[in-house]
Amino acid sequence: MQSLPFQPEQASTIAKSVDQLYFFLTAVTLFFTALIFSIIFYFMIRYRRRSPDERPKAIEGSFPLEVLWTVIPTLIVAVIFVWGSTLYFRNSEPPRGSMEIFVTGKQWMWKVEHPEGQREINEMHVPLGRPVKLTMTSEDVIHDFFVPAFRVKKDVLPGRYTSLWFQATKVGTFHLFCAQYCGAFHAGMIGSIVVQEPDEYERWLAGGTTGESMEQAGEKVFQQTGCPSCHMADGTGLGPSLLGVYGHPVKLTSGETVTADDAYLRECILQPALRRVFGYKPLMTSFQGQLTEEQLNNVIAYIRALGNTPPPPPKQEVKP
Amino acid sequence: MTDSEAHAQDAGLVHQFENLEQQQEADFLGIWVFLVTEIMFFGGLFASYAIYRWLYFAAFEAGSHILNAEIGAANTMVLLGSSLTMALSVRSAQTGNRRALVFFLIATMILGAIFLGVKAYEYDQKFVEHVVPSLDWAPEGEVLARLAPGGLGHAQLYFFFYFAMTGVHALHMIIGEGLLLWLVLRARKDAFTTHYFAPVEVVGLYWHFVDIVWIFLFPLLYLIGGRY
Amino acid sequence: MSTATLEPQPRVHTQRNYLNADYGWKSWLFTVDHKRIALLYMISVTFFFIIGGSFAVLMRIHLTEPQGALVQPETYNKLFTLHGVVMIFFFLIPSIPAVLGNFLVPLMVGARDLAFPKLNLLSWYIYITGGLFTLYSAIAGGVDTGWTFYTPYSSTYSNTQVTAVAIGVFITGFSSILTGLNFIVTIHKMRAPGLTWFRMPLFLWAMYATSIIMVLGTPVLAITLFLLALEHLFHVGIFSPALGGDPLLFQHLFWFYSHPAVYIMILPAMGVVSEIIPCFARKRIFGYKVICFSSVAIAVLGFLVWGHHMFVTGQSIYAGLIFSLLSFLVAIPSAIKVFNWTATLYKGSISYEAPMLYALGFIGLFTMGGLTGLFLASLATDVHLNGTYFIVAHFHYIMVGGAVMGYLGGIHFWWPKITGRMYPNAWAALAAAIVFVGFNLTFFPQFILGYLGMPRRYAFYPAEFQVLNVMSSAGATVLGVGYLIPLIYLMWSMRYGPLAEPNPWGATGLEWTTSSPPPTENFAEIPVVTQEAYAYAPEEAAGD
Amino acid sequence: MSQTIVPQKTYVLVFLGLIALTILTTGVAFIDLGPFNTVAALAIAFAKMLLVVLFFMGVKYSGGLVRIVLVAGFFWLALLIAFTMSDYRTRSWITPPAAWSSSAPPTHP
Repeated sequence: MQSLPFQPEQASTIAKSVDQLYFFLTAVTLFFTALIFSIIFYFMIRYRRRSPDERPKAIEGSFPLEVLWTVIPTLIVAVIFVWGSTLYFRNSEPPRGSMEIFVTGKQWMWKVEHPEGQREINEMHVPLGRPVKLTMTSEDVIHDFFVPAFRVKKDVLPGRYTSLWFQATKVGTFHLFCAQYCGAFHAGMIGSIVVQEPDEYERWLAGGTTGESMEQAGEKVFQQTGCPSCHMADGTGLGPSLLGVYGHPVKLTSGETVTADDAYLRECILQPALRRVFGYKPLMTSFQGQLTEEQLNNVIAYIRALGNTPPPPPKQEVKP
Repeated sequence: MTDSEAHAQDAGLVHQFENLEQQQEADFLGIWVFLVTEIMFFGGLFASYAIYRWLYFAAFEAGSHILNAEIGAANTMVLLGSSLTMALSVRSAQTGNRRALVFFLIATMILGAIFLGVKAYEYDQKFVEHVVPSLDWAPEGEVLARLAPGGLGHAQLYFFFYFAMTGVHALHMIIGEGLLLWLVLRARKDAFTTHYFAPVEVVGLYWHFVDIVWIFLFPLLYLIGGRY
Repeated sequence: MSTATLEPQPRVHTQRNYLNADYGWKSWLFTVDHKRIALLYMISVTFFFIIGGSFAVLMRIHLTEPQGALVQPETYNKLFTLHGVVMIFFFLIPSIPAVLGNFLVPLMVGARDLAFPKLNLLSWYIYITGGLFTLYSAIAGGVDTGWTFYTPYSSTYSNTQVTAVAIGVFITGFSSILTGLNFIVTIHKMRAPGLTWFRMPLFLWAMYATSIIMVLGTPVLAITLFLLALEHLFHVGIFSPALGGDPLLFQHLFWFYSHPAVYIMILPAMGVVSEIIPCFARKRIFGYKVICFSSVAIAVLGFLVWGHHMFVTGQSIYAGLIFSLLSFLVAIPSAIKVFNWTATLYKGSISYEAPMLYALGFIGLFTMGGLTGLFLASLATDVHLNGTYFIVAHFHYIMVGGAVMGYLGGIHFWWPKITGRMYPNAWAALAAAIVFVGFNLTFFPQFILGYLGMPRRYAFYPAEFQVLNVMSSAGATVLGVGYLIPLIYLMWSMRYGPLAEPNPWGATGLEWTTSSPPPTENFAEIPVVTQEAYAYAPEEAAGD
Repeated sequence: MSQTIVPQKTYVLVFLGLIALTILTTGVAFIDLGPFNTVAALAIAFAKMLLVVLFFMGVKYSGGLVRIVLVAGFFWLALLIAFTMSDYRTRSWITPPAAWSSSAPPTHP
């Protein structure tokens, strides 16, 4: 569908399908508006008052007509609901193997971090044709990562991770806006998404590296904060070993199991008492306020890297 | 104006009602609709409380163990007593027994005052234990040991709820005391008859409502989880 | 009714009525007469409309240039916040219920006054106190959190007058609670003999449904703003992420009231239109009972849909699914109403005085507004459109296209009854046309801006959006002129307008059976109702 | 407006019932029933509320309209709690059921 004058660029895999629904809705709106306007104009002319003492006959109403204009809107609305929800659910989960980028919103700037170590402000380089998953958090108020050309948007909340994904289908530079009011320079918290050919992206990635990757930075923070004193590699420490943990199910004291994803790891670091690992005493204190968002992201990246080394033999049960 | 002469002889009847019965029915419906707004007003607090209690149960349980359940139970009984005396004062207004009306109204005020006194003592206790959010939040020693596992931040949330909910409830109690005082003054001036006692009934319903809020507040704040 | 000649006739109503029953400021500031309280509300609501409107004009001038033409970004943030707060809490919510509702509910019900007249006056004083707090906050530096007060910006990061505005809106909430309470008790307990529920005018049904929302929703806003003010003052609260609090909980509690609040704003306008269309088509409303039930259905369903404001905030996608489905269902009663109004015109005898023009304009614009709501109820498109100018256009179509047109229609319809004076119909028709054109020119471009992705609440924007913004600003000036004209000729008509008969439009309804303006006690004798509502047809009119 | 005059004995009996229930709820709290502690506490509180509403507030003797108003109040509070809780309870179900997962291959044009 060639781009109409009043249509934002379609630069992501979902853009076209969102626009199809948008045009169906526009068609429904224009149809019913035109229908109502024309009926009213016709009645206004046809039944204008001819003489002052004209007395039209009373019409109570008509049940079949009422049923008609209740059922038809309900059907139309049902179609839109199913269409919109299916589209939304299909795209709510990033496909497996998506590239991971960390985004931190801070009052009036976007800080972007690539796993390989690239750090950018208000700019994000992404390769063409590969799904990209953004894991986002905010250091202060609620922001919102909005790329009109990709038809994606997600609020960025302080205190937790939110994520969105897209897959660029067009090379170029696209607007990035903050779409949740966040203070004085909310309007200035904009940037651009630079979509490059895969090889060009690799060159950019290699060239502009600023030293250590997130994983290495994460390891440094892990050591400095003294995590290994409890989380020993062989699992004999007071805390569970972190080898082979990321992405795998973890048994909790409450009996449930939860997959150790970014959100769970972040929660363990900031609010350890919430969902404690089975078999360990509640000794870990909270690191709330001691690690910046950036250090937190790096530590989690480091734990993720530990995820693919095999875990030590399980520890014998210790009664909490 | 034929209507207005008919109005004159019914004391307390206002002009926009046809008869006293319609007016009392309107007053009765009016207070009940007002109590529904109060249900929704406290409802916002109870809804937030329910969510955070589900999210951070350990911290809420630890926080609730800091409170003294025995004082809470005793205080609840005091408030139930004030509800009894309030109901009896409405009944004595119905039966036109002015002396009993004044007696029971004053009894209700005294019991209410006792409740507020105990509440003030409990608040003071919180300052002693340094668990007052933002004003004096520095739990230490045995209290800290008990709160720490659940997360200090969440414990502060619990105590914020404790002060917000019991504070708004106490505010409603104070307004209730003021209304009761106004009733006592009017009762002594013989303003109520067996036909016209709507104000007593309206304040009674308001007082019972504030008691019901406490009936839910006490177990939800004081008795979380097993206190073994 | 031929257009009245314009030369002033200095005649004055001689017989006793609520206006000439008493004079002096005490007779106004201590009145318990619902009609005088309605006029107090009309003056104060118009005052706030002018303030809110001037903020809007400043914003539109500022947005004519991409980098902002008039003010600093911080000031722009304060402008849109106060425009939102003043327009919503001090004009849209009170306008029809407190002005037209207060004046007409006792008259339509056939009573001498509302159930609790003193409470009604207290409600006005509470409204004024809340207004003073908000004006104080505007003068003492303004507030820049947006009318939605989202935490943690409002509770922790904004150092503007958040507490003052929170207290102001907290207090004003009780004014609409008391109005709602008054209407519910009056409609239940004080109906005239013979006036059964299904003989009541639809305006009363709309007031009843609106009062249900006011009574059940406003207290939750009160407690939310109370908690916000606490958190702003003590830097500790249940919404602060530092303690593990969830900023989304504030949004849940805020929208639990604020979405039903948009039905508080639109239901009364629907009630007004349901009165005007049958009168000027001189025909019974089509599907009376269906419209009654759809009013109540909107009031009830309105409480189940607030999650559609939070589709992109990280709310659970399953809760989003439920809220999306329910948001679609709440659109059905509104659609039914539009079809019923249109069907009322069928085989009618339509005349085109000003109230009818406003009512027809309402139907057209409300249809546009309602249908664009479907874009925002469906999950996939809301992701793209949330937080953009599409949202701004949608709710202005409902609020300005719907509620304000409904309010102006109501004012023009009952003006003879309220003031006992007629107004120049030619000027009124011209004003209605200007408002209609100016409105569309202002807000239609914003739909396109929203689709292109221009976020809302931006003090400066990328240059490619300038053309549409300039169009919108041009429309805003036309709309501003359109609103000034009624102010002038209505004020003129208060003194020089030709005297109005008790029933200038030949409408049905108990308020038209008493004199214009009505006596203080409304009716000499409490009327007895024997006919159905809107009995315009010959055989019914003959009163067999 | 409840015309019927309730005998004093009934009021005192209701009061004693309330006291007993208060003692019961405090006592039950000292037994560790796990999740049922909350259920028991709420059930007892609801029973106490019913006693106060029916007898002290006279809803037992007054008309249907008052009962509808009261039930509507609690129903709306339940709406607020239920819908808000539905968000918090289902927030952790991030991965949609298999049927919904993105069937389209990631690189479709």
